[in-house]
Amino acid sequence: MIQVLLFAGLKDKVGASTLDIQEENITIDDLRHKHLAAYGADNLLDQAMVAVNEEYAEKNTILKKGDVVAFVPPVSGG
Amino acid sequence: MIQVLLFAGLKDKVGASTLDIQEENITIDDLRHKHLAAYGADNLLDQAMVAVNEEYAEKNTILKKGDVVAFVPPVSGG
Amino acid sequence: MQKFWITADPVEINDCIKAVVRPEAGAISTFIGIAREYTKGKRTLYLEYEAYVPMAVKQLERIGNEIQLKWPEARASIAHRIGRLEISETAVAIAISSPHRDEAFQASRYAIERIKEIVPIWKKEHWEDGTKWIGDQKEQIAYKNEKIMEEAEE
Amino acid sequence: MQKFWITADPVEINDCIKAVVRPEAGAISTFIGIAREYTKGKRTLYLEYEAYVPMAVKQLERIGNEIQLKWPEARASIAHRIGRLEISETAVAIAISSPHRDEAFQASRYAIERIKEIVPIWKKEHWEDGTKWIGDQKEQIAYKNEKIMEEAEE
Repeated sequence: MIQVLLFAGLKDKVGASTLDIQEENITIDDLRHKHLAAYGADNLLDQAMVAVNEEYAEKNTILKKGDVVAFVPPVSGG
Repeated sequence: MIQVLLFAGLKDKVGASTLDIQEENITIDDLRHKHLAAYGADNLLDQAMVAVNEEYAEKNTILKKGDVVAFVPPVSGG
Repeated sequence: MQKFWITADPVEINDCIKAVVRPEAGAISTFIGIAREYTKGKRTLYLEYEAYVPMAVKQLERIGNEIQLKWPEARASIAHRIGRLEISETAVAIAISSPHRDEAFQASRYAIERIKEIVPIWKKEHWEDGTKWIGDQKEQIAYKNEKIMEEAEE
Repeated sequence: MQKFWITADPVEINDCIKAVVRPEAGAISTFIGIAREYTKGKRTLYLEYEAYVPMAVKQLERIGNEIQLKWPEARASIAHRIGRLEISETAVAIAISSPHRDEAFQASRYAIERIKEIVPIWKKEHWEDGTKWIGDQKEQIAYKNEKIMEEAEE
Protein backbone atom coordinates (compact mmCIF):
# COMPACT_ATOMS: atom_id res chain seq x y z
CA MET A 1 0.00 0.00 0.00
CA ILE A 2 1.04 3.57 -0.70
CA GLN A 3 -0.37 6.46 1.29
CA VAL A 4 -1.14 9.73 -0.54
CA LEU A 5 -1.32 13.00 1.39
CA LEU A 6 -3.20 16.05 0.10
CA PHE A 7 -3.22 19.61 1.43
CA ALA A 8 -4.93 22.97 1.18
CA GLY A 9 -6.85 23.54 -2.07
CA LEU A 10 -5.90 20.10 -3.36
CA LYS A 11 -7.35 18.46 -0.26
CA ASP A 12 -10.57 20.47 -0.72
CA LYS A 13 -10.83 19.54 -4.40
CA VAL A 14 -10.25 15.83 -3.84
CA GLY A 15 -12.36 15.86 -0.70
CA ALA A 16 -9.85 13.91 1.37
CA SER A 17 -6.55 14.54 3.10
CA THR A 18 -5.29 10.98 2.73
CA LEU A 19 -5.85 8.22 0.20
CA ASP A 20 -4.64 4.64 0.63
CA ILE A 21 -3.73 3.11 -2.71
CA GLN A 22 -3.07 -0.58 -3.27
CA GLU A 23 0.02 -0.30 -5.44
CA GLU A 24 3.78 -0.62 -5.19
CA ASN A 25 6.75 -0.25 -7.54
CA ILE A 26 5.00 2.46 -9.50
CA THR A 27 6.27 5.95 -10.37
CA ILE A 28 4.61 8.98 -8.84
CA ASP A 29 3.48 10.09 -12.30
CA ASP A 30 1.94 6.72 -13.06
CA LEU A 31 0.21 6.57 -9.68
CA ARG A 32 -1.17 10.01 -10.28
CA HIS A 33 -2.57 9.25 -13.73
CA LYS A 34 -3.92 5.85 -12.74
CA HIS A 35 -5.47 6.75 -9.40
CA LEU A 36 -5.96 10.52 -9.13
CA ALA A 37 -7.25 11.45 -12.61
CA ALA A 38 -10.86 10.92 -11.58
CA TYR A 39 -10.88 13.79 -9.07
CA GLY A 40 -10.80 16.63 -11.61
CA ALA A 41 -7.76 18.09 -9.86
CA ASP A 42 -5.34 17.99 -12.80
CA ASN A 43 -4.41 21.67 -12.68
CA LEU A 44 -3.71 21.57 -8.97
CA LEU A 45 -1.72 18.36 -9.31
CA ASP A 46 0.31 19.90 -12.15
CA GLN A 47 1.25 22.79 -9.89
CA ALA A 48 2.13 20.61 -6.93
CA MET A 49 5.57 19.52 -5.89
CA VAL A 50 5.85 15.98 -4.62
CA ALA A 51 7.52 14.60 -1.54
CA VAL A 52 8.21 10.99 -0.63
CA ASN A 53 8.55 10.20 3.06
CA GLU A 54 8.80 13.89 3.91
CA GLU A 55 11.51 14.77 1.38
CA TYR A 56 11.01 16.46 -1.98
CA ALA A 57 11.31 13.95 -4.82
CA GLU A 58 11.25 13.75 -8.61
CA LYS A 59 7.98 12.74 -10.22
CA ASN A 60 9.64 9.71 -11.81
CA THR A 61 10.57 8.32 -8.39
CA ILE A 62 9.42 4.74 -7.97
CA LEU A 63 7.21 4.28 -4.94
CA LYS A 64 7.72 1.27 -2.76
CA LYS A 65 5.40 -0.50 -0.36
CA GLY A 66 4.72 1.69 2.68
CA ASP A 67 5.90 4.91 1.06
CA VAL A 68 4.05 8.12 1.89
CA VAL A 69 3.75 10.43 -1.09
CA ALA A 70 2.60 14.02 -0.54
CA PHE A 71 1.32 16.40 -3.20
CA VAL A 72 2.48 19.82 -2.08
CA PRO A 73 0.54 22.74 -3.62
CA PRO A 74 2.44 26.02 -4.02
CA VAL A 75 3.31 26.96 -0.47
CA SER A 76 2.19 30.21 1.18
CA GLY A 77 3.64 30.20 4.66
CA GLY A 78 5.36 33.16 6.23
CA MET B 1 26.60 82.40 30.60
CA ILE B 2 27.06 79.46 28.22
CA GLN B 3 26.93 75.89 29.43
CA VAL B 4 29.33 73.36 27.91
CA LEU B 5 28.52 69.64 28.03
CA LEU B 6 31.17 66.95 27.71
CA PHE B 7 30.77 63.19 27.28
CA ALA B 8 32.62 59.88 27.31
CA GLY B 9 36.38 60.15 26.77
CA LEU B 10 36.18 63.91 26.48
CA LYS B 11 34.48 64.16 29.86
CA ASP B 12 37.17 61.93 31.38
CA LYS B 13 39.98 64.00 29.83
CA VAL B 14 38.59 67.36 30.95
CA GLY B 15 37.54 65.93 34.29
CA ALA B 16 34.06 67.44 34.18
CA SER B 17 30.77 66.79 32.44
CA THR B 18 29.68 70.44 32.47
CA LEU B 19 31.49 73.76 32.39
CA ASP B 20 29.82 77.12 32.92
CA ILE B 21 31.51 79.81 30.87
CA GLN B 22 30.92 83.53 31.28
CA GLU B 23 30.62 84.49 27.63
CA GLU B 24 28.03 85.32 25.03
CA ASN B 25 27.98 86.25 21.33
CA ILE B 26 31.03 84.11 20.64
CA THR B 27 31.47 81.36 18.04
CA ILE B 28 31.85 77.76 19.15
CA ASP B 29 35.38 77.72 17.72
CA ASP B 30 36.37 80.85 19.59
CA LEU B 31 34.87 79.59 22.83
CA ARG B 32 36.76 76.37 22.41
CA HIS B 33 40.15 78.00 21.79
CA LYS B 34 39.71 80.61 24.50
CA HIS B 35 38.28 78.39 27.25
CA LEU B 36 39.01 74.74 26.51
CA ALA B 37 42.59 74.83 25.22
CA ALA B 38 44.02 74.40 28.73
CA TYR B 39 42.62 70.88 29.18
CA GLY B 40 44.97 69.12 26.76
CA ALA B 41 41.96 67.67 24.93
CA ASP B 42 42.64 69.14 21.49
CA ASN B 43 42.57 65.84 19.61
CA LEU B 44 39.31 64.79 21.19
CA LEU B 45 37.78 68.21 20.57
CA ASP B 46 38.90 68.06 16.92
CA GLN B 47 37.08 64.76 16.50
CA ALA B 48 33.93 65.92 18.23
CA MET B 49 30.76 67.14 16.56
CA VAL B 50 29.04 70.04 18.23
CA ALA B 51 25.42 70.57 19.16
CA VAL B 52 23.70 73.72 20.35
CA ASN B 53 20.56 73.28 22.42
CA GLU B 54 20.36 69.59 21.49
CA GLU B 55 20.71 70.05 17.71
CA TYR B 56 23.85 69.55 15.64
CA ALA B 57 25.41 72.87 14.65
CA GLU B 58 28.29 74.31 12.65
CA LYS B 59 31.41 75.27 14.56
CA ASN B 60 31.08 78.88 13.44
CA THR B 61 27.65 79.17 15.09
CA ILE B 62 27.47 82.18 17.40
CA LEU B 63 26.49 81.24 20.93
CA LYS B 64 24.01 83.41 22.78
CA LYS B 65 23.37 83.85 26.45
CA GLY B 66 21.87 80.70 27.95
CA ASP B 67 22.87 78.42 25.08
CA VAL B 68 23.95 74.88 25.87
CA VAL B 69 26.77 73.67 23.66
CA ALA B 70 27.68 69.98 23.65
CA PHE B 71 30.88 68.45 22.32
CA VAL B 72 29.87 65.08 20.93
CA PRO B 73 32.73 62.59 20.55
CA PRO B 74 32.39 59.96 17.80
CA VAL B 75 29.32 58.04 18.83
CA SER B 76 29.31 54.30 19.50
CA GLY B 77 25.77 53.35 20.36
CA GLY B 78 23.94 50.35 18.95
CA MET C 1 16.44 23.80 23.29
CA GLN C 2 13.99 23.54 20.39
CA LYS C 3 15.04 25.80 17.48
CA PHE C 4 12.58 24.94 14.69
CA TRP C 5 8.95 24.21 15.34
CA ILE C 6 5.35 24.34 14.09
CA THR C 7 2.66 25.06 16.66
CA ALA C 8 -1.05 25.77 17.02
CA ASP C 9 -0.26 28.00 20.02
CA PRO C 10 0.67 31.68 19.82
CA VAL C 11 4.25 32.23 18.64
CA GLU C 12 6.47 34.45 20.78
CA ILE C 13 9.55 36.02 19.16
CA ASN C 14 11.41 35.88 22.47
CA ASP C 15 11.37 32.07 22.32
CA CYS C 16 13.29 32.24 19.03
CA ILE C 17 15.63 34.89 20.40
CA LYS C 18 16.42 32.81 23.49
CA ALA C 19 17.24 29.87 21.22
CA VAL C 20 20.02 31.80 19.44
CA VAL C 21 21.52 34.13 22.07
CA ARG C 22 25.13 33.21 22.89
CA PRO C 23 28.22 35.02 24.18
CA GLU C 24 29.72 35.39 20.69
CA ALA C 25 26.60 37.19 19.41
CA GLY C 26 26.46 40.97 19.17
CA ALA C 27 23.56 41.19 16.73
CA ILE C 28 20.15 39.60 16.45
CA SER C 29 17.97 40.21 13.43
CA THR C 30 14.42 38.99 13.63
CA PHE C 31 11.55 38.83 11.19
CA ILE C 32 7.93 38.45 12.24
CA GLY C 33 5.16 37.83 9.75
CA ILE C 34 1.81 38.94 11.14
CA ALA C 35 -1.76 38.64 9.89
CA ARG C 36 -2.51 41.79 7.87
CA GLU C 37 -6.06 43.13 7.88
CA TYR C 38 -6.05 45.06 4.61
CA THR C 39 -4.43 43.92 1.37
CA LYS C 40 -5.00 46.35 -1.50
CA GLY C 41 -8.09 47.64 0.27
CA LYS C 42 -9.64 44.22 0.80
CA ARG C 43 -10.36 43.31 4.39
CA THR C 44 -9.22 40.02 5.87
CA LEU C 45 -11.30 38.75 8.81
CA TYR C 46 -8.81 36.12 9.89
CA LEU C 47 -6.27 33.69 8.47
CA GLU C 48 -5.98 29.95 8.64
CA TYR C 49 -2.69 28.10 8.20
CA GLU C 50 -2.24 24.42 7.47
CA ALA C 51 1.07 22.54 7.40
CA TYR C 52 2.44 19.14 6.56
CA VAL C 53 3.90 19.30 10.01
CA PRO C 54 6.74 16.74 10.15
CA MET C 55 8.00 17.75 6.71
CA ALA C 56 7.65 21.45 7.49
CA VAL C 57 9.84 21.03 10.58
CA LYS C 58 12.44 19.21 8.48
CA GLN C 59 12.38 22.02 5.91
CA LEU C 60 12.82 24.64 8.62
CA GLU C 61 15.79 22.69 9.94
CA ARG C 62 17.13 22.52 6.39
CA ILE C 63 16.92 26.32 6.14
CA GLY C 64 18.82 26.54 9.42
CA ASN C 65 21.53 24.31 7.97
CA GLU C 66 21.67 26.31 4.75
CA ILE C 67 22.16 29.48 6.81
CA GLN C 68 24.98 27.96 8.80
CA LEU C 69 26.70 26.92 5.56
CA LYS C 70 26.32 30.37 4.00
CA TRP C 71 27.10 32.36 7.17
CA PRO C 72 29.15 30.06 9.42
CA GLU C 73 28.88 32.34 12.44
CA ALA C 74 25.09 32.78 12.21
CA ARG C 75 22.55 30.70 14.14
CA ALA C 76 18.84 30.51 13.33
CA SER C 77 15.59 29.70 15.06
CA ILE C 78 12.21 29.65 13.29
CA ALA C 79 8.68 29.03 14.57
CA HIS C 80 5.53 28.92 12.43
CA ARG C 81 1.97 29.00 13.70
CA ILE C 82 -0.86 26.92 12.26
CA GLY C 83 -4.63 27.03 12.77
CA ARG C 84 -6.70 30.19 13.02
CA LEU C 85 -4.91 33.54 13.38
CA GLU C 86 -6.60 36.80 14.26
CA ILE C 87 -5.40 40.09 12.75
CA SER C 88 -1.91 41.11 13.96
CA GLU C 89 -1.15 37.69 15.42
CA THR C 90 2.24 36.21 14.54
CA ALA C 91 2.32 33.64 11.72
CA VAL C 92 6.09 33.21 11.56
CA ALA C 93 8.95 34.28 13.81
CA ILE C 94 12.60 34.12 12.77
CA ALA C 95 15.62 35.04 14.87
CA ILE C 96 19.22 35.04 13.66
CA SER C 97 22.17 35.74 15.92
CA SER C 98 25.69 36.47 14.75
CA PRO C 99 28.75 38.31 15.98
CA HIS C 100 28.05 41.26 13.64
CA ARG C 101 24.93 42.70 12.10
CA ASP C 102 25.62 42.23 8.43
CA GLU C 103 25.27 38.44 8.41
CA ALA C 104 22.30 38.63 10.78
CA PHE C 105 20.34 40.85 8.39
CA GLN C 106 21.28 38.78 5.34
CA ALA C 107 20.41 35.50 6.99
CA SER C 108 17.01 36.62 8.31
CA ARG C 109 16.06 37.87 4.88
CA TYR C 110 17.25 34.59 3.39
CA ALA C 111 15.20 32.60 5.92
CA ILE C 112 11.87 34.23 5.09
CA GLU C 113 12.47 33.92 1.33
CA ARG C 114 13.27 30.23 1.68
CA ILE C 115 10.21 29.64 3.89
CA LYS C 116 8.08 31.03 1.10
CA GLU C 117 9.73 28.66 -1.38
CA ILE C 118 10.12 25.28 0.27
CA VAL C 119 8.25 24.87 3.56
CA PRO C 120 4.94 22.99 3.16
CA ILE C 121 2.64 25.48 4.87
CA TRP C 122 -0.47 27.04 3.32
CA LYS C 123 -2.43 30.15 4.14
CA LYS C 124 -6.19 30.50 3.70
CA GLU C 125 -7.63 33.99 3.57
CA HIS C 126 -11.04 34.49 5.15
CA TRP C 127 -12.73 37.60 3.73
CA GLU C 128 -16.20 38.94 4.27
CA ASP C 129 -17.29 37.49 0.93
CA GLY C 130 -15.42 34.22 0.77
CA THR C 131 -12.24 32.26 1.35
CA LYS C 132 -9.22 31.27 -0.70
CA TRP C 133 -6.16 29.12 -0.27
CA ILE C 134 -3.22 31.29 -1.22
CA GLY C 135 -0.42 29.92 -3.35
CA ASP C 136 1.62 30.38 -6.48
CA GLN C 137 2.49 33.84 -5.19
CA LYS C 138 5.44 34.16 -7.51
CA GLU C 139 3.19 33.33 -10.45
CA GLN C 140 5.16 30.31 -11.41
CA ILE C 141 2.96 28.02 -13.46
CA ALA C 142 4.50 24.94 -12.02
CA TYR C 143 6.95 24.32 -9.24
CA LYS C 144 10.53 23.71 -10.17
CA ASN C 145 11.17 20.52 -8.29
CA GLU C 146 14.51 20.03 -9.97
CA LYS C 147 15.81 23.40 -8.83
CA ILE C 148 14.82 22.78 -5.24
CA MET C 149 16.49 19.40 -5.28
CA GLU C 150 19.68 20.74 -6.81
CA GLU C 151 19.89 23.36 -4.12
CA ALA C 152 19.47 20.67 -1.50
CA GLU C 153 22.55 18.91 -2.84
CA GLU C 154 24.79 21.97 -2.84
CA MET D 1 2.50 55.13 23.21
CA GLN D 2 6.20 55.95 23.52
CA LYS D 3 8.10 55.01 20.36
CA PHE D 4 11.63 56.33 20.95
CA TRP D 5 13.32 56.21 24.31
CA ILE D 6 16.55 55.91 26.29
CA THR D 7 16.43 53.97 29.53
CA ALA D 8 18.61 52.59 32.30
CA ASP D 9 16.20 49.65 32.65
CA PRO D 10 16.37 46.44 30.60
CA VAL D 11 15.10 46.90 27.05
CA GLU D 12 12.44 44.48 25.82
CA ILE D 13 11.97 44.06 22.06
CA ASN D 14 8.26 43.39 22.55
CA ASP D 15 7.78 46.97 23.75
CA CYS D 16 9.09 48.23 20.40
CA ILE D 17 7.00 45.68 18.50
CA LYS D 18 3.83 46.72 20.34
CA ALA D 19 4.54 50.34 19.43
CA VAL D 20 4.46 49.58 15.68
CA VAL D 21 1.90 46.79 15.24
CA ARG D 22 -1.16 47.95 13.29
CA PRO D 23 -3.79 46.34 11.06
CA GLU D 24 -2.03 47.41 7.84
CA ALA D 25 1.20 45.67 8.88
CA GLY D 26 2.08 42.21 7.60
CA ALA D 27 5.80 42.35 8.34
CA ILE D 28 7.91 43.36 11.30
CA SER D 29 11.68 43.43 11.07
CA THR D 30 13.58 43.93 14.26
CA PHE D 31 17.21 44.43 15.13
CA ILE D 32 18.64 43.84 18.58
CA GLY D 33 22.18 44.81 19.50
CA ILE D 34 23.42 42.77 22.46
CA ALA D 35 26.56 42.90 24.57
CA ARG D 36 29.07 40.53 22.96
CA GLU D 37 31.53 38.71 25.20
CA TYR D 38 34.34 38.03 22.72
CA THR D 39 35.60 40.43 20.06
CA LYS D 40 38.54 39.05 18.08
CA GLY D 41 39.35 36.75 20.98
CA LYS D 42 39.35 39.52 23.61
CA ARG D 43 36.94 39.03 26.47
CA THR D 44 34.56 41.77 27.52
CA LEU D 45 33.45 41.63 31.17
CA TYR D 46 30.61 44.10 30.76
CA LEU D 47 29.69 47.26 28.84
CA GLU D 48 28.76 50.71 29.98
CA TYR D 49 26.70 53.11 27.85
CA GLU D 50 26.37 56.84 28.32
CA ALA D 51 24.02 59.15 26.40
CA TYR D 52 23.25 62.81 26.01
CA VAL D 53 19.72 61.73 26.78
CA PRO D 54 17.41 64.53 25.57
CA MET D 55 19.37 64.95 22.34
CA ALA D 56 19.62 61.19 21.83
CA VAL D 57 15.83 60.90 22.03
CA LYS D 58 15.49 63.71 19.48
CA GLN D 59 17.92 61.95 17.15
CA LEU D 60 16.03 58.67 17.47
CA GLU D 61 12.83 60.53 16.60
CA ARG D 62 14.64 62.08 13.65
CA ILE D 63 15.59 58.61 12.40
CA GLY D 64 11.95 57.61 12.73
CA ASN D 65 10.96 60.60 10.59
CA GLU D 66 13.64 59.85 8.02
CA ILE D 67 12.30 56.30 7.75
CA GLN D 68 8.76 57.50 7.23
CA LEU D 69 9.96 59.82 4.45
CA LYS D 70 11.94 57.08 2.72
CA TRP D 71 9.39 54.31 3.24
CA PRO D 72 6.01 56.01 3.71
CA GLU D 73 4.26 52.84 4.86
CA ALA D 74 6.90 51.90 7.44
CA ARG D 75 6.70 52.78 11.15
CA ALA D 76 9.63 52.62 13.58
CA SER D 77 10.23 52.28 17.28
CA ILE D 78 13.70 52.37 18.86
CA ALA D 79 14.86 51.94 22.47
CA HIS D 80 18.44 52.26 23.70
CA ARG D 81 19.75 51.17 27.07
CA ILE D 82 22.29 53.15 29.11
CA GLY D 83 24.30 52.26 32.21
CA ARG D 84 25.95 48.91 32.88
CA LEU D 85 25.09 45.97 30.61
CA GLU D 86 26.02 42.38 31.30
CA ILE D 87 26.94 40.01 28.45
CA SER D 88 23.97 39.22 26.13
CA GLU D 89 21.84 42.05 27.52
CA THR D 90 20.13 44.25 24.95
CA ALA D 91 21.79 47.59 24.15
CA VAL D 92 19.46 48.65 21.36
CA ALA D 93 16.13 47.37 20.10
CA ILE D 94 14.58 48.45 16.79
CA ALA D 95 11.22 47.38 15.38
CA ILE D 96 9.87 48.36 11.97
CA SER D 97 6.40 47.45 10.77
CA SER D 98 5.19 47.73 7.21
CA PRO D 99 2.63 46.09 4.95
CA HIS D 100 5.30 44.04 3.18
CA ARG D 101 8.69 42.70 4.21
CA ASP D 102 10.96 44.49 1.78
CA GLU D 103 10.57 47.95 3.31
CA ALA D 104 10.69 46.50 6.82
CA PHE D 105 14.10 44.92 6.22
CA GLN D 106 15.48 48.01 4.50
CA ALA D 107 14.26 50.37 7.18
CA SER D 108 15.57 48.34 10.11
CA ARG D 109 18.98 48.17 8.48
CA TYR D 110 18.83 51.90 7.86
CA ALA D 111 17.88 52.58 11.48
CA ILE D 112 20.88 50.80 13.00
CA GLU D 113 23.30 52.43 10.55
CA ARG D 114 21.92 55.88 11.38
CA ILE D 115 22.07 55.20 15.12
CA LYS D 116 25.78 54.50 14.73
CA GLU D 117 26.21 57.79 12.86
CA ILE D 118 24.18 60.43 14.62
CA VAL D 119 22.79 59.41 18.02
CA PRO D 120 24.86 60.77 20.94
CA ILE D 121 25.45 57.51 22.80
CA TRP D 122 28.84 56.09 23.77
CA LYS D 123 29.98 52.62 24.69
CA LYS D 124 32.74 51.84 27.17
CA GLU D 125 34.32 48.40 27.04
CA HIS D 126 35.35 46.86 30.35
CA TRP D 127 38.00 44.18 29.78
CA GLU D 128 40.01 42.16 32.28
CA ASP D 129 42.98 44.48 31.73
CA GLY D 130 41.38 47.87 31.34
CA THR D 131 38.61 50.00 29.88
CA LYS D 132 38.11 52.09 26.77
CA TRP D 133 35.50 54.47 25.40
CA ILE D 134 34.72 53.23 21.90
CA GLY D 135 34.36 55.69 19.05
CA ASP D 136 35.56 56.65 15.63
CA GLN D 137 34.67 53.13 14.55
CA LYS D 138 34.63 54.09 10.91
CA GLU D 139 38.13 55.55 11.28
CA GLN D 140 37.07 58.97 10.22
CA ILE D 141 39.63 61.48 11.51
CA ALA D 142 36.98 64.07 12.15
CA TYR D 143 33.23 64.06 12.03
CA LYS D 144 31.56 65.51 9.01
CA ASN D 145 29.20 67.96 10.63
CA GLU D 146 28.25 69.48 7.33
CA LYS D 147 27.14 66.17 5.86
CA ILE D 148 24.94 65.41 8.85
CA MET D 149 23.34 68.83 8.68
CA GLU D 150 22.69 68.62 4.96
CA GLU D 151 20.95 65.29 5.43
CA ALA D 152 18.81 66.84 8.11
CA GLU D 153 17.55 69.38 5.64
CA GLU D 154 16.67 66.88 2.93
